[in-house]
Amino acid sequence: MLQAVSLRCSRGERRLFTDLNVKVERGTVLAVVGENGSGKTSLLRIFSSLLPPEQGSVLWEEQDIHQLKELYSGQLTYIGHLNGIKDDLTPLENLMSAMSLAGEPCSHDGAKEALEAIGLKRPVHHLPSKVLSQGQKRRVALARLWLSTHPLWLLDEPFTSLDTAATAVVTQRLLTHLQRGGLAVVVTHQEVALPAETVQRLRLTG
Amino acid sequence: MLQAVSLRCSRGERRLFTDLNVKVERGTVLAVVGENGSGKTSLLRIFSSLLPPEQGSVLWEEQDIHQLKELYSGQLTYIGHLNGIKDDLTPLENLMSAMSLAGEPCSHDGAKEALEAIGLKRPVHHLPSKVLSQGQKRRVALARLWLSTHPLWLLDEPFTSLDTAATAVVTQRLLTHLQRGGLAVVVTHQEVALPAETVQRLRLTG
Amino acid sequence: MSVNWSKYSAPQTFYPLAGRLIPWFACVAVVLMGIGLYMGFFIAPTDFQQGEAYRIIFVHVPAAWMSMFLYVVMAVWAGVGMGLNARLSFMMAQAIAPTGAMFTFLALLTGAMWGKPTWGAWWVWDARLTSELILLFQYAGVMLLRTSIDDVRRADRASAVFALVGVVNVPIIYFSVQWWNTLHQGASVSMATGSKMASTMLMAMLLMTVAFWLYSIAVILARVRCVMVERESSPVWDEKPTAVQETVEAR
Amino acid sequence: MQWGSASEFFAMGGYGLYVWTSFVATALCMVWEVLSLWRRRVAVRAEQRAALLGGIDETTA
Amino acid sequence: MSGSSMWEAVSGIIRRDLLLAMRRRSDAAMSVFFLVIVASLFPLGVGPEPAVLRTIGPGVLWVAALLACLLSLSRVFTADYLDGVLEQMVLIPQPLAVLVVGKVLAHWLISGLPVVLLSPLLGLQFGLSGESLGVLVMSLLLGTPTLSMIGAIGAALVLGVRGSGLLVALLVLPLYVPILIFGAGAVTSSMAGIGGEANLSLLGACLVLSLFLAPWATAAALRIALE
Amino acid sequence: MSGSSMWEAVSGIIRRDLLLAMRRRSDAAMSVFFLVIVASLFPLGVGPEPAVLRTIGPGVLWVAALLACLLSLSRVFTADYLDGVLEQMVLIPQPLAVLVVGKVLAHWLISGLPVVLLSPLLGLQFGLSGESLGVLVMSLLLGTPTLSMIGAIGAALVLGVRGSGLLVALLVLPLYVPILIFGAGAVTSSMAGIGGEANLSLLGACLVLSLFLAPWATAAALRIALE
Ligand code: HEM
Ligand SMILES: Nc1ncnc2c1ncn2[C@@H]1O[C@H](COP(=O)(O)OP(=O)(O)OP(=O)(O)O)[C@@H](O)[C@H]1O
Ligand SMILES: Nc1ncnc2c1ncn2[C@@H]1O[C@H](COP(=O)(O)OP(=O)(O)OP(=O)(O)O)[C@@H](O)[C@H]1O
Ligand SMILES: [Mg+2]
Ligand SMILES: [Mg+2]
Repeated sequence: MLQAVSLRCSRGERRLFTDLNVKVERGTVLAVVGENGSGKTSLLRIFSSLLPPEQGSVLWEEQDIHQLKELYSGQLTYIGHLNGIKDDLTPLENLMSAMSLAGEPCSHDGAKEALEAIGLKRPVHHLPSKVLSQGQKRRVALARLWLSTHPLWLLDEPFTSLDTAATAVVTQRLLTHLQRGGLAVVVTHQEVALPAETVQRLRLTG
Repeated sequence: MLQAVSLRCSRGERRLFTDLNVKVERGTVLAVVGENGSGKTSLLRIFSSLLPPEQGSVLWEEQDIHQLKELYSGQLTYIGHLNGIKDDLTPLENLMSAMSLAGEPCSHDGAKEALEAIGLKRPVHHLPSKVLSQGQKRRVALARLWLSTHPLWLLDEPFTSLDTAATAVVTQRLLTHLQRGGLAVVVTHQEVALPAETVQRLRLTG
Repeated sequence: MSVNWSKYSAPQTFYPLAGRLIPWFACVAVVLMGIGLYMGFFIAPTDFQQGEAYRIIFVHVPAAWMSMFLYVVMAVWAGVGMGLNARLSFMMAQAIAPTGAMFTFLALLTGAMWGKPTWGAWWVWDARLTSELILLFQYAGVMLLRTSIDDVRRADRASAVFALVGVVNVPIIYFSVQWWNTLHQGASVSMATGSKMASTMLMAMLLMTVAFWLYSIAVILARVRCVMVERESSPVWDEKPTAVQETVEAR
Repeated sequence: MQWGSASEFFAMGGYGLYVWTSFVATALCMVWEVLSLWRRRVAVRAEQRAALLGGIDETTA
Repeated sequence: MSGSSMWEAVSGIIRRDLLLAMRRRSDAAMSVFFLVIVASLFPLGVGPEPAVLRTIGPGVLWVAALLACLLSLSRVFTADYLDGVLEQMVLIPQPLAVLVVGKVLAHWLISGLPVVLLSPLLGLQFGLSGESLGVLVMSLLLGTPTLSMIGAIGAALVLGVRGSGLLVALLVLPLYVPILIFGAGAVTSSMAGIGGEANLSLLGACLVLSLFLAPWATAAALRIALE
Repeated sequence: MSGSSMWEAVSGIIRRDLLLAMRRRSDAAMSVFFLVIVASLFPLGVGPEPAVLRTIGPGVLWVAALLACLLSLSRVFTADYLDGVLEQMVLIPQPLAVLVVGKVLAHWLISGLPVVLLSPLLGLQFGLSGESLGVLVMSLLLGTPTLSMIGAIGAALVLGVRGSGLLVALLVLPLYVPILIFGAGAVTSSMAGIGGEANLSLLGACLVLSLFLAPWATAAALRIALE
């Protein structure tokens, strides 16, 4: 269970939110919505421990994440605005090295399956990532979700530049994750096509 | 009028399209759709003259754009995947210098109005662009459309990371442009909310 | 009689033509090399100053000349490629670079071998020597730039631009001996003044030069054939042409 | 003919090391270049066969 | 595409780059700083003998200026390439070569000129005489723009290329060699009392040549990089 | 967070960076090339006198190695920062300092080690004797990892802070100076027949110190950059 306790966040001179309380149970997803610049990404980065909150704290299974440190990192998968893939490596290499760094090494075949699951065909697996199209790069980043066993997913606009087919596939994967007892925080401008009882919406009004 | 005559494009060893013919009249928009990696961006770059086609040619008012050279550049406004804004400059400075380079210098007030039209409030005008959120950056790039007098717009996924309000505003601006006799090529995964008679769809099946 | 050059520059004709020419160039090169070596070792007299060490000249000078000559030829092909957008020209430029680099390396190595007995040092920072080293870097630059770029078309054109820009250095290398007082020998063969060398020495040196030249042609043609095939072949996965099924639904 | 014996020939008036290094290095480089081209050609033709592309016709062996 | 609008575009580029430099004032100071550092590291590495230092002074200063130029130059186009500004620049209704001149000029104003202005001070540290200092400044004034021009070609060629950092050095330094020889040669020969005019006029010739040729090569390289 | 999984993460980083270097096969060659070119520029600027060259040889080689390290290192984190890999690295369930060690080690293997291996050849060109060559190699072997470690701090600081250019130089170079002095000093004193042991052991001490302190500083700087 992920819990935010009276979070406050300011960037520069702008106060983005104060006294934000929210609780995400296992099996549910928190959809963070709001205008551009309202602080959605900032909130997600606070959840990921990349950004320390100005006030308040984030609890994971009742414990402060800043005490858990690496233990908490071992529980989450974060996919941000940036894809975090190396232009010179192939999708396969990118995926495998990302997984092995995250402490969840995967086999060659496993990685191939994940890439295919998200709709990247075989020939593309062996191109350097820099020649891929924008959507293909995003898919490489998202392929990690098929291999991740971490319970907490933090996704920042995962559907950006994906076509409709890929969007559906990712949503489906998200659903499976929830059904297995995982939880997720998703920032998005689109509607997430998940059953209403699993989605909790948080609107930021920066 | 923009016309593509039997265009062919290959990237690396992949043939993206052959013998592509399409004609865009003034007052209409060509919506290019297709899966990720099907060659939409490549087509747009061919239209912009950044990428020379492998075969075939692009005609602007019946003349080959590779003969027109700078004359053609003077007719178009291209907004790609990348925003083309400098992280260290403020939105205002970015917009003004982009316009003056494009040969359409604008006044300080004009730039401010454009930024406000796309929903960037005054305080944001004077922040360095690197602290802006993803959607705000995209808005800065798109603000050029409010100042552009060029007839041809080439937009690559303009709505990426915009919220719904901004999407509506940009669509409205596009409509005004068409009504004034402009034309546009827009790459997008979303539906464009324009009157059906002004939209021509081109689906690439790479 | 007019020759239809464009016919021979078409890859389909050039490929078999090159294949037929290679053995001839190779054979003549071997024969001339044999004669040159025989003259160099058994007929040319001992040098009264340097003793037998001077015999290095029979590889050193041809290698040094070829190193500069090939660079210019490479740049010319690159220029033609840029001007006419001819793929064959780019392939020729690509094929020349390794051989040119090899001769540059050999000129440096044999020069060092010659320098130790005559100057007492493997290396001195003399203008000629340094500029030859620079030439090696230019070859390396052309080749590294090409291997660093994945897209063939882009690699062709980028390395062509660099090769062309680098040509300005070749005259500098050639005239460096005059601009800077140096240890290295100035030109001893020139059209105007004739030669200061024994005629058998000169003869052997020239024979070796022609032999190196023919060798280069043979090797370069062989390499360009490989390059042509490597570029033409496309992997099996893209066998069926992905014709665009274009649905223009104007409503 | 200026060499009394084979050993005299190889000694090169005391400069044998330098002279022969130069010549042998040159020969080695050339041989290596030819061999590597040969290998490349073999690889290329194998690939050509495998791909079964009729684009370029082989006329000379 | 009148001359005046061309000038407007070029001055627009120069103005924007100067503005950016003002924003990152310390980045602009970098090349001067680099020069000072290299020039002071040398006495540390070589030892404090005045005679030796005087001999190597012109060479060290020239090499330092050359490296300073190289380092700052390799970033000129990279930033624009990554944030998409270069794409926009290529699509400006002006010949690209002209814009390249603007870009390089701005770069020289930011990082070349300060180096030229600072050089006499460093020359003093190496014990150069008054006249030699004058020749040093002149040679740098003629030489550094040439270095920027040539460097721009390399910077454009390596855009988006793997391992571009050092590749650009490999590509450009061979072309820098003549400039270095003439530049350091001018100072050395004026120290030897021969006067550096011959070398200075060679430097001038190089500058003119590079002004005419380099922008085209750079423009071609930029177009290739964006394909 | 067992030791073995820590080792796995570190070796994962090293492997990935080596793989990247293999992709840019030219990259490893490049720092070597840079060394060669800079070392060749000096004789061109300074003139071909063998005696002068022998005197400045150790200094030139050390400054060149220092620059090669600084330049290639300053980009180590930048690429990761821009493409978002750094974000991911910070979120790995391992202490960040350990990962930094892996990152720096990989960098040293790719660009430091080749420089060390090549240095004797360049030393020969500057006319160093056999024994001095040995000391040169030893000093570089001890010195270049230290340079990498220190440089990493600077590289990490460049990422976050505005106008960090100057800060890096100010921070890193004072720390580089002792290394340079000990390194070049070792060679010079062995050339003078004094033997370079004292300087070499100082270099060793610097290495140990930097191995213990630099990773923490670098990790802190990285976290700040990502906030
Ligand atoms: C690494 C060292 C050396 C390099 C890089 C080098 C480079 C060159 C080059 C580029 C040329 C052809 C340019 C021309 O013909 O003017 C050449 C020619 C020549 N080199 Fe060297 N050289 C080296 C050492 C030596 C040494 C040690 C000697 C003899 C003492 C020597 C004797 C000659 C001679 C006689 C020619 C022919 C000049 C002529 O007839 O035009 N070289 N060398
Ligand atoms: N130094 C600063 N001074 C003032 N405002 C700042 C500063 N740094 C960041 N901001 C503001 O903080 C906000 C950051 O928001 P964030 O990136 O979290 O937005 P977001 O909700 O993810 O938006 P988007 O939908 O566009 O991605 C922006 O409005 C930005 O303008
Ligand atoms: N060197 C190369 N080798 C093979 N394929 C390549 C190469 N360069 C590009 N491609 C392919 O060309 C296509 C480029 O497509 P493009 O960027 O135009 O796609 P797009 O339709 O804009 O996709 P998206 O919706 O994801 O933005 C991709 O499928 C990419 O994999
Ligand atoms: Mg955001
Ligand atoms: Mg696209």
